[in-house]
Amino acid sequence: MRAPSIPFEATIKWIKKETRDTSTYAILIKDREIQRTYHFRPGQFNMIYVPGIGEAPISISSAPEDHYINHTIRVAGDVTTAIGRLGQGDSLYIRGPFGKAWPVEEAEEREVMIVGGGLGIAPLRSVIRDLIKRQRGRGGRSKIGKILYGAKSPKDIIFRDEFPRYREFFDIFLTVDKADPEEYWKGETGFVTNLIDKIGFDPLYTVVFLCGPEAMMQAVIKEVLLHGVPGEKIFLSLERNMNCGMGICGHCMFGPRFVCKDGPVFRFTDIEEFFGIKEI
Amino acid sequence: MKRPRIGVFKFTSCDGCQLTILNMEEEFLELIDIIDISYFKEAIDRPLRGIFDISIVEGSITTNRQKEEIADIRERSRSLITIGACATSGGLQALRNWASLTSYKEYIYPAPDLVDALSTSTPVSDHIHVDYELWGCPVNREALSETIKSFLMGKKPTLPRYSLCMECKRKGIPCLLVSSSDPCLGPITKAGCGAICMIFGRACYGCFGPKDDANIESLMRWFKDLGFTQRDCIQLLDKMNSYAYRKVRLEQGH
Amino acid sequence: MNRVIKIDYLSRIEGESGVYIEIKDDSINVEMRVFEAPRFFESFLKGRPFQDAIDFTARICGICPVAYQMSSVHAIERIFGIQVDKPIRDLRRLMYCAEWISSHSLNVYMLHGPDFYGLESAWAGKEYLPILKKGLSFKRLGDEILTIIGGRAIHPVHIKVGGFFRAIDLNHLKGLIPSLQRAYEDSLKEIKWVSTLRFQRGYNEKVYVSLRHDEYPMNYGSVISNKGLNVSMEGFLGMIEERQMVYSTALHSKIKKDGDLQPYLLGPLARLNNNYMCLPDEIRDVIAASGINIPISGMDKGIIARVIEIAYALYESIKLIKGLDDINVLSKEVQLCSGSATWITEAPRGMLIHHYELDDTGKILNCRIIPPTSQNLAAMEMDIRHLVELNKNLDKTRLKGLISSLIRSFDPCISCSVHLLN
Amino acid sequence: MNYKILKIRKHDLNLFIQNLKNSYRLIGPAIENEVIMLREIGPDDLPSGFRDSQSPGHYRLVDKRDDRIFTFSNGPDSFKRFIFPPVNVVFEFRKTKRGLIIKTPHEDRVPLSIFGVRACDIEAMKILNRVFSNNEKKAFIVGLNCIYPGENCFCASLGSGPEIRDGCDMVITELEKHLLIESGEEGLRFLQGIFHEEASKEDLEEKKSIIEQCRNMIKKSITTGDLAARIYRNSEHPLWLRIAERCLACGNCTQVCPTCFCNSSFDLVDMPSLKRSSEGVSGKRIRIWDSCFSMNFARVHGGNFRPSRRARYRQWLSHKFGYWIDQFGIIGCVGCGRCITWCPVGIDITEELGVIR
Ligand SMILES: Cc1cc2nc3c(=O)[nH]c(=O)nc-3n(C[C@H](O)[C@H](O)[C@H](O)COP(=O)(O)OP(=O)(O)OC[C@H]3O[C@@H](n4cnc5c(N)ncnc54)[C@H](O)[C@@H]3O)c2cc1C
Ligand code: SF4
Ligand code: SF4
Ligand code: SF4
Repeated sequence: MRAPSIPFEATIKWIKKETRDTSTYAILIKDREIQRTYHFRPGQFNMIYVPGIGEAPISISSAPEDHYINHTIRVAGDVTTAIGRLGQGDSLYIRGPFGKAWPVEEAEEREVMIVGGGLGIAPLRSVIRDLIKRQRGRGGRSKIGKILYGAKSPKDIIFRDEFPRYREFFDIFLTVDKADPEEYWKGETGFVTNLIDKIGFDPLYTVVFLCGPEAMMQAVIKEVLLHGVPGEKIFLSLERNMNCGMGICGHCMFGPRFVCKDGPVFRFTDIEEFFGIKEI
Repeated sequence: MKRPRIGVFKFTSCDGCQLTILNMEEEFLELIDIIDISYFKEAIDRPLRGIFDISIVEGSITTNRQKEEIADIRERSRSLITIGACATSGGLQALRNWASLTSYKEYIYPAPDLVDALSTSTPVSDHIHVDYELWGCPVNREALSETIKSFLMGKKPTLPRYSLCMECKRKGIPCLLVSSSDPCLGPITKAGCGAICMIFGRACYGCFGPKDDANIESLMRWFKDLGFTQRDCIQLLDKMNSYAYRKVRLEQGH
Repeated sequence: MNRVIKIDYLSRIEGESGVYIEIKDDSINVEMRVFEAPRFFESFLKGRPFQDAIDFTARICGICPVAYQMSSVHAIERIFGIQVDKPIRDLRRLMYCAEWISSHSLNVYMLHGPDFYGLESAWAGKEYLPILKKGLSFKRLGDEILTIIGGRAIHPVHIKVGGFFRAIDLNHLKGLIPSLQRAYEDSLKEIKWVSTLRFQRGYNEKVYVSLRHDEYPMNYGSVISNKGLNVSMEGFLGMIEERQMVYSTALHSKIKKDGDLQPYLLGPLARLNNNYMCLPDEIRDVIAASGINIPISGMDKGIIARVIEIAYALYESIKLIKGLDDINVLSKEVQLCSGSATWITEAPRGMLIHHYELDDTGKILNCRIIPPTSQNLAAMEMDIRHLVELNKNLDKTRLKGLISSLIRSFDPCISCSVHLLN
Repeated sequence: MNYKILKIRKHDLNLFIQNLKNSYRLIGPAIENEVIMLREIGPDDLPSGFRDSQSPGHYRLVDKRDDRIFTFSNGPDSFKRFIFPPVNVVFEFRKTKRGLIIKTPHEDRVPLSIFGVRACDIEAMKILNRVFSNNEKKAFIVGLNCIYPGENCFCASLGSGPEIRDGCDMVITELEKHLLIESGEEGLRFLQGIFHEEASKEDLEEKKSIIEQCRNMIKKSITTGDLAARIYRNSEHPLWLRIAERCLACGNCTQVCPTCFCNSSFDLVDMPSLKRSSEGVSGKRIRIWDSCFSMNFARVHGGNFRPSRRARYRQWLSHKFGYWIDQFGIIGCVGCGRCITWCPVGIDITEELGVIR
């Protein structure tokens, strides 16, 4: 049996540069036995370990059915920079999967509104692809829902080339905080929150999956609540400092919740009490 | 692969911190295999030349000449690390900042005008950008090794910024402040020395400088309740890191 | 024909200094230019509690902090009339042994040694590597003893007026005996090694000043010289005069004699020459067998004395550690009183003079510190002059090399010298 | 559990301790630097007859020369140090051509016994086992019923003391003339060679009254009813700011607390392994006790979730008395009073909690 505190090896199969500082890594677990028993659900994350440098929690951005596990990683500090130095064929070490997943069942009963901000789209991509696979599996052709995605500028849009492929099942709305003068941008500008007013949806028949910077999530929640989406139908993925991934180091506490094991995906009403509290 | 070029520089100091590099002993022998120590006046007879991947700076800035030199070293350095209380907080000699220098000079030198000394002793970071500050008077050997290794690997060193009490408790030492009312600076001082004073039953005297978010006022209030005077309190803080402790108090509005 | 030889920044010595030499037809002018910035230590101490003297003055020098702690603690104990017990005396002597080992092996193996092999640093040549390793192995032992007794090798934290803060880990110390024993045996071989090095010609008759005691001097004794001086510590302080030089941040001191000022030399050479008879027979035998004549004469032979002192310090450490037994009370009660006192101890580089004046609350009213290097500067200049005289015709580069090497042989500690106290 | 209730003569305690020591690495209370610490002990190391005087931020040990043995109460140390050590090697790693080789350290297999564990600490041990989902029995525990409480104790409010109910292998109660020993099967063998007899009804009565007496001497208390709700409702109470002015965020309270479990992990790399570029890197992954009071504890790349002392103190107290219940179904405090005594500026949580209504 593998202990949850011991990382195991995965090989980088390909790397796709998404933006200036963000790339997607497709990895394959090396050990056959672990490969066979490793199962994750959209929304879960791995602790990625670079020996000698350290660990970082990174969401899985692929769907369970995808051939490789994907991680979409932005170069931020020590660990992510070290990952950035790796190439195809190099090894990464991972522990996982950890955490609670997006409640896909909820999305299947309703129309899903997927709202991502910045890198927050990474864990959402997993659920987007999963939902599409499920819909296809059922032979369904109808739309599953909407994707609202806000990035800083057109250059910062992650998975930009993939969105057209998702259009078959999703209405897709992209917006950027600011369009670059150098780049031709015919889409929206402004924050994602602005989109919510424009798209038209049935609040009582919608479930919201949300991930992005905390301020953005607060704004979006306020907005969709105003539109009448019930709090129980809003799910969001939180970010906190993480060390162990198993709820025994104390770093990721958000009120009484361990973001690593009770989250990162939470039902809004389960954490509402703490959500607005500064420095919780 | 070319070995990274390291430079070791000295300003106003006692040399203890750069000596710590040589004191790494076995690890030092390993180190010289990995890096190229290109400048280290105390150990190599070689002129200052070229660019450094990592510069390690000891000592505080106390003369006009040094101000120019440190600027030059910054220009030549990809990363610049300061080591020790002198370089990170002006050192013991910063005590002159709170007195008039002329009097100090006269006290020691019969002809004070001959001495080129700024009226202050200041940390290197007051003059140039510093990539990493390693605290301590002197720096801890393991911490120095961890810092050098980290820079070689391209990561930030994993060194504590929390209180010395944490290290003291991990080592299982009973608290001196609580059990004997010794005025220990541990609660406001960075961990990193190995709690060596407490092991010997001695109250911390602040070699490692203020920890993150040091609540100096509260501790001083407590000391006063224990019977220490205002003057005692000031003298407790005014040692190797007077500059840093004073700065924190100033920032906190005291 | 005038010639100027200038070394802007001397390498492989502690601190920042250079030399400036002007060779004229009829005279040679030598200036040891110390440009290390002064630090004004004596002034900071005014008005501070006496314990601060121990912690503050240690910061004058990272290479010989124990020396500062020893001179200050003894001076202050003298004011309070404290006589410490044998275990404390022994532990302090042990700390001194450790510091001699560390400081001397730094000079011998990393700073001065490479000169004899024409190397720019101790790790520049393959053939030197084993020598360096040997040196580091000595140094590590010195550092380890200090770490056990004082918490760390540089600026140890354990010494206080009256003794030590708390009992030390005796088992830990005793555990070092086997490695010390091995190192001691090695160090005897090193005496042979050092006697085979090639030294410079020439010799300058000098006044060697050191402490003398019934044991090889460290913390106690009276001040003697090879020229018949024999005075108390206080008496000696009254005999020297410190002068400021235009070209240096270090003060120079000389002995006042018959209205004249006389340079004198402190340190291992002086100590050894003055106290040879205090060495144990087994070391003396090795010295004799290595063909080393005592008194050692020659300008740049400090390294020989240092190697011998490493051996002695290892020998003495073993003896002291073996003699330490269950030591519980490690401190004497302090009774505050006002007064003043001078104390001198033998720092690795020679006699370190401290003088304090306290008020009746234990606050420091005045203090004076005279480090060995500033006492040696005059003698150094004298020897450099002599060296240049003998080698006037060499080309600049070679001459500079000889001068640097000579200076290293004095193992100057510039941080200290800047009146360090400055 | 199949308990036997016996009594032994007081002067035979030495033999009993020696018996334990023959089978275990025996940890127990001993005086070190004028404080009662937990250390490896032998028969003569118990601080018999000593009493401690404790108040917020203050501790002194006095030799009362009391005839009784267990007159002292808890010092700063707890079993936590021995069961969840402060510094721990998670694994050693070495990168080779064939991949990363990870070695987990062998556990210290010398069996451990902790002597003199009080009721509060036994509860704390259960709590920590729940936190770490630890089912392994890590030590043979000899419990000790308190005859005096410490002056900062408030175990009675939390129902965790002063009487030990379960959770240990043996329990000792010091009676006037004897030591009462309650033991399961496993413990009986340590009474071998020691004169012991069945406890009488009177002995049991005496035990009861001694513990009652102790209970009555407890000075401090907290109200636990709806405590969690009170804390949740008061996240913006001015109290937090007031405490923050005093709190040093030094972390002492969390280090001496027998249930605080926050920790951090990091890699230490061996110097020589850097030579062979990152290919051959080797080192250790270390886990150490940390604290929610550390400034960087909740730092992430873009910022810090709890930069203020106010928030960090609130986090600690809210976790201990509120969140803990949500997380583990039980309050995280056992009322041992250590955080009060060992707070260098004497912050008294029983007082502060009283303010939150
Ligand atoms: C559940 C979850 C999912 C995430 N998914 C992704 C993803 O898919 N892609 C992506 O690029 N990033 C993701 N992040 C953020 C990513 O973990 C951080 O950017 C990363 O930890 C930064 O580490 P670093 O060593 O490069 O940065 P540094 O700034 O060098 O180090 C940051 C330090 O902060 C601490 N830390 C711990 N947890 C975090 C954290 N969550 N964020 C930042 N610092 C932390 C550690 O002590 C670490 O050493 C996710 C975070 C969480 C919590
Ligand atoms: S910080 Fe302390 S040890 Fe380092 S150089 Fe300065 S005085 Fe010396
Ligand atoms: S002895 Fe000093 S460092 Fe240790 S816990 Fe007490 S106050 Fe903190
Ligand atoms: S409450 Fe006391 S012990 Fe705890 S962090 Fe604050 S000052 Fe330190």
